[in-house]
Amino acid sequence: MALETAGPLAGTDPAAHGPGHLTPGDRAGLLRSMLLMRSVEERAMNLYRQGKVPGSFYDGFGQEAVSVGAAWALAATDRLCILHRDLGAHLVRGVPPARILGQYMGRDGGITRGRDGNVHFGDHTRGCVGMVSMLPDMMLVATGMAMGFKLRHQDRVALTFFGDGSTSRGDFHEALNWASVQRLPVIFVLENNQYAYSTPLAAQFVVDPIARADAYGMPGVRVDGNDAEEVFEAVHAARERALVGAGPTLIEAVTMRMHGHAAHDDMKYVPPAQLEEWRAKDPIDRQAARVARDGVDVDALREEVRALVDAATQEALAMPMPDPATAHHGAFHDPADGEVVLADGGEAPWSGFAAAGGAG
Amino acid sequence: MALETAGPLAGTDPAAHGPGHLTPGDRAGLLRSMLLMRSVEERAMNLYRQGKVPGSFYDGFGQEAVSVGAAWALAATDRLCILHRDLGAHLVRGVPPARILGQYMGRDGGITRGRDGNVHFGDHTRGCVGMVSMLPDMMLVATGMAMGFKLRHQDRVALTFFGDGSTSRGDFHEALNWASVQRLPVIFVLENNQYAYSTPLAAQFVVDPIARADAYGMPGVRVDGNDAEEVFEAVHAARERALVGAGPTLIEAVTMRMHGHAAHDDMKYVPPAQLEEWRAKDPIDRQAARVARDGVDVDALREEVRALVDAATQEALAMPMPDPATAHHGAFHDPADGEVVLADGGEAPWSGFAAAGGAG
Amino acid sequence: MATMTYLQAISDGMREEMRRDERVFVMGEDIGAFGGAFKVTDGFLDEFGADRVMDTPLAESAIIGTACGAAYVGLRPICEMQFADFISCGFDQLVNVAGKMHYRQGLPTNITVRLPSGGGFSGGPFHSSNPEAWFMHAPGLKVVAPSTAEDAKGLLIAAVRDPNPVVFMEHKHLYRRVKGEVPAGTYETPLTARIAREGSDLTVIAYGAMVHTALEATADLDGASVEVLDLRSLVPLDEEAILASVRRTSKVLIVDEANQMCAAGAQVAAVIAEHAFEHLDGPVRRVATPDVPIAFSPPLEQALLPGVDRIKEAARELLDY
Amino acid sequence: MATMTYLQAISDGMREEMRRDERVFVMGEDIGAFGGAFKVTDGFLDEFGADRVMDTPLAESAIIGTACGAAYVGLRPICEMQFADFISCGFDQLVNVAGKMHYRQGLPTNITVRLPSGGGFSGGPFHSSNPEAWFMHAPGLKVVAPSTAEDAKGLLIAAVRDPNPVVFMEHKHLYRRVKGEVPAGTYETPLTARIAREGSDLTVIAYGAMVHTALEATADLDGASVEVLDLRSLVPLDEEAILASVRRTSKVLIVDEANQMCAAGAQVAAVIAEHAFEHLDGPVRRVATPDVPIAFSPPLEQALLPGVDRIKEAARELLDY
Ligand SMILES: Cc1ncc(C[n+]2csc(CCOP(=O)(O)OP(=O)(O)O)c2C)c(N)n1
Ligand SMILES: Cc1ncc(C[n+]2csc(CCOP(=O)(O)OP(=O)(O)O)c2C)c(N)n1
Ligand SMILES: [Mg+2]
Ligand SMILES: [Mg+2]
Repeated sequence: MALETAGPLAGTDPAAHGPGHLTPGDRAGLLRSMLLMRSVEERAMNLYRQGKVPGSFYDGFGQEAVSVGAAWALAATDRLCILHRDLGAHLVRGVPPARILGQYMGRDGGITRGRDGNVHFGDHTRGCVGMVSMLPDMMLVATGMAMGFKLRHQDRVALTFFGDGSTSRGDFHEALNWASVQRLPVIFVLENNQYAYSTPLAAQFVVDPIARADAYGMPGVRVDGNDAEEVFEAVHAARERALVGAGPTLIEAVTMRMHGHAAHDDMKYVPPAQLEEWRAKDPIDRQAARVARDGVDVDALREEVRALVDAATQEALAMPMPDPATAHHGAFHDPADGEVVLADGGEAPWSGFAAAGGAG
Repeated sequence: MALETAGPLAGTDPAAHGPGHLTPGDRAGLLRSMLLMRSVEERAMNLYRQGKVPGSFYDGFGQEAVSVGAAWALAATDRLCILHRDLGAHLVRGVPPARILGQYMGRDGGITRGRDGNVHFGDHTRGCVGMVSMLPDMMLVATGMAMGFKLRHQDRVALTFFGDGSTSRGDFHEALNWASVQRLPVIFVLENNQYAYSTPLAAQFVVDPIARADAYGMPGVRVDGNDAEEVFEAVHAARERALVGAGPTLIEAVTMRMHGHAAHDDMKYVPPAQLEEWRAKDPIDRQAARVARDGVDVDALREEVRALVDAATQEALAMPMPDPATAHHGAFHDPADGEVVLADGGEAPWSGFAAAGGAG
Repeated sequence: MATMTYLQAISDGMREEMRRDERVFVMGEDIGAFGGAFKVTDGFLDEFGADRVMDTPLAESAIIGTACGAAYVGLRPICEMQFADFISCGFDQLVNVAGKMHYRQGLPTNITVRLPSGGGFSGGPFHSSNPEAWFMHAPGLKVVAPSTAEDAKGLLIAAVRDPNPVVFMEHKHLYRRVKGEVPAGTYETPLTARIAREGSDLTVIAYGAMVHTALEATADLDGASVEVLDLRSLVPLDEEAILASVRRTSKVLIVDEANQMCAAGAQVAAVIAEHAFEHLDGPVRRVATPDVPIAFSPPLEQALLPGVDRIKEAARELLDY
Repeated sequence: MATMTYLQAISDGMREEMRRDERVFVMGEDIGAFGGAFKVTDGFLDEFGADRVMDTPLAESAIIGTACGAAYVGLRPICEMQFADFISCGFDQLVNVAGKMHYRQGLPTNITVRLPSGGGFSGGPFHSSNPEAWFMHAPGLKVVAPSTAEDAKGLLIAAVRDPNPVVFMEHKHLYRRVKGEVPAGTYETPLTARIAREGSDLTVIAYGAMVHTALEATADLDGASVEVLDLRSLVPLDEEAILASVRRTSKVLIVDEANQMCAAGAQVAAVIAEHAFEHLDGPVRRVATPDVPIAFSPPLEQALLPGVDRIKEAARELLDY
């Protein structure tokens, strides 16, 4: 099975590939979001080790380019289901780091107010549905959102992520097939990080799942998942395609899960050489080199992010725990509280949207 | 979407295609089983109209070549999950028509003794697992049987049928993927009869599902589902392949459901021209012409089958209804009744097995 | 008020609500041109078009999952399962996505899932089941089960308007057997119990098809005055109405068509045993289906489903207690 | 007899039975080289090889469905769900294929499905659930739920040897907290209840982790003599043992960790209210988890799960009744 990416892998010169939609400001923005993701997750891991994060802790170390690059290509009116390696997408949408750290710690100020844990959240005021654990259930939810857009003739897309392991489950198939039969404006980002928990790719499939795109009658695009700009360009193109009614796209972002499945996992099953190989392809280093060449002071950016996360940590630590007396409330929505559906409040920082007033 | 079969469609000369495994005796046997299937189902439909078959009634009129041709290629030691259009496979395995008619009528002498209805049965003494309604659940059961064979290093295959509509469900994907990852000796026969209840193919898929075989890393073979010999040859080849450890095969038998989904369905949604077109391709007529050229008296064969079904009908009508006092028994197996697993009692009438002593 | 069947009332409820609210649409297998396996959406395609009367692929998980997605962007899907039994294939999306989203994320899932349920006509083990208790045991799902045409329409509309996921149990055996006066226009039936017949000697608690069986069985029971309580809604469960009736009559028989273990009836019995113990003047009796699949053959099926005779016998035993 | 944890006892049961019977094999996600999410199959790959310790794709429907197929050709698969919660994705195969095959076709489905269940360590809404009642309400499935190391091993072996599909509820919170003497070799624990502590003033009925909570809560309750009945098996449910205990004590408190509606505890309460009414000297009380998902944050989770305090309070109320 060929695991090298099929697409033209550029070096560090962004002009060498893609239609060049990104301004230097965007490039720095991508880097900033990736730095923020890594920094928030590192901080959360520390808090976990200090016993302040209950349960388990999952991160996306080494995969930052996927969620950041993909979310960067979406408008505020688009909708997302963000998965457990994809904190960057939440950050791009503008979820405050303090609320994320509060979430990990089960605080009342966390996004789910302690109801759910770790990255099982979605900020519905920013157009995001919180993931459920069952993988890849959210593929169908995203497909359904796209169905809603089509039904209402809206110029919007839905996007979701899922892993290589998740491709084995029936919902993967039902989602791709349904989206293609109905030609829905949905973008499926398969995040191939080489493992599903301890399970290597060869136990999940014989042929790389990108080959299935053809069989569903949709484009399949394989990109370097450690290159935020390449991910951005693929999602951008898929979005344009979706908006003209040409239907869904399957994008495979090839990357590597550089940490264990969760905090407790020592990854003994990963050959050290594989980790070494991927360490050299760190997505943040790659983007930092580009941005530095654009004349941006990357160290200052790192410093800014660190300060921001320091402050967020303090803020999160000051949040109270939720009130146990409320534990049994909230299974149902009370109509008296008004209608709640996903709202457009999410940020869409890409300069293309800024310029066009947010509508892409 | 191309619906004409991709394989080389021969005329009525069997020698013109396939490796010619079939003797004149086999050819007549195929015809006889198809006649028997049609005759039993016609009789059951009459009994249904007379109010003697409770519930609903499903048949496989026009699709006889698929189940008969496929089952013909299997050894007694092989295992099957037979679906609702595939009565012929039960007949090839040797299930007595009287017990089938008794089954339809909910009699104590039916295969399930009135516990289940219509074609939801399997004769486990003949190597068959009775289907469940949920489609296509049996694809996973057949895959699991093949897993058992592989685990025990047995030279056996499992085979199951499923429809075009059933390809949309998650279990279709889980079965094909699992079978290919584990290289299991299983044969999947997709019976494309143009409709799933009232739903045409275009609502189920954009690209014909045979194209998915590649993406799972297994051969995909499209055959004329109205030609029993072509079906036989494809299954025979898939079986040989499975026995040497080369894994699963997906076979698509293209055919047409000539009756309604069930007895109550008037098929208004089927264009008359489509029915006309397929009527001309009747699988029994085609096989009868071949067999007649082999010098067999087809009219006598028809007569024999009719007499057999007459007798079976009388036998079935004489069967008592099940005893209501037993209705709440049997959810569990009592170990005192001994171990029950699928047994080898099924007939394997193909001359190749007869010659080789049943081991293929 | 027009007289219509239970089935027509469900259609009518959907049709009226679709006319009133463009966010409402129906989706399911064979519901468009064919009008659904039971013809509940007959004529809908012509009136509302293929966008709002959506023939889906054969994929129950996708039906529930995409409906959830559509709800999150402001639509109000009504999903039809061809038979209630097939919800097993969409079970995960229903209990984990729809059921848990609001508690976890404050995001309601406004979907209605119609489940044509129940036995009585040789549907066999896969076309006869009454799976409501599974959903009662899944937090975050409401479950309703009308027994009359009027309530079928009113509960359907209430389900569609409810911001939460509602499992709508429609009993196939009532489709064409039960008729009644049905108000025109749109109205909501409250998710509370209804006294189907007042009485003072014994309370029979039932829902769905069993309300009719209970009424028939106790219509003339040696002159006894038997109250029949029609639950109508299982989640929320109208504990107040249950306890009030038991307090009045002191004796209670619970009838449900589902397999007996952990059924709705078990929950009702437990509520009574805990909260009306002092008012009970006899054991809490139950009549339900034994714990086996629903058999196909008529004599077997009839032996399994609760019928008039079994109810009469249990009611008499209680009255004599 | 060796002392081992509940977790080691489950491993030991599987290992011994796999040594004894070559038809037995284990399958699940990450159970091979990794030894399973909870390390229950640690070392199995080395001892039994990849054929019999099968790392599967991430596909629960396939795990259950292929296990059924393997059983029909004479094998005895033990399936591990990574967490009990994920059985929702294999629900259809379990209830419709495994559960109904024998009744319909006379063909038993000899599979064991291990479900690591239960809360108490911030697993959140998808890693804490106790879904046993769904399977009690699905005909044809047996359900067992050991509370001690000895029973964990014995019930595991009994499940594997039972020709029917058995859902094996293993409570994650007991894995390493509970230790006990475990006989060597293979033995079967019967699918009947066990008196965990004898008593005469009150019966507390529980299973799984709640047996320990119940024992702790009633160890010293103002000198009252409290019997604790450990159900061990939910299907079959040992009604005789339940009724016998209630007849002795006249008062009963049922504790289960699952959401309360239609839970195992509801069934137990219904059985008592129907068959022991004359022996009751007080309401049938229940302590269970409210009908919401299990929250992640510790103070919320602790408020939801039945704890020592709630049990004590309910027990005292009954004793004072
Ligand atoms: C349906 C389901 N089964 C099992 C699990 C347990 N589980 C959590 S993450 C995981 C591996 C997922 O692998 P992949 O899809 O590749 O995503 P990754 O974690 O690598 O990003 C598993 C098995 C789950 N979450 N959902
Ligand atoms: C999971 C599931 N959903 C719905 C049904 C109801 N149903 C019975 S047959 C059928 C159509 C099946 O179509 P196809 O797979 O093409 O088989 P065919 O009947 O055409 O042979 C449907 C929708 C079912 N049996 N199983
Ligand atoms: Mg992965
Ligand atoms: Mg078909």
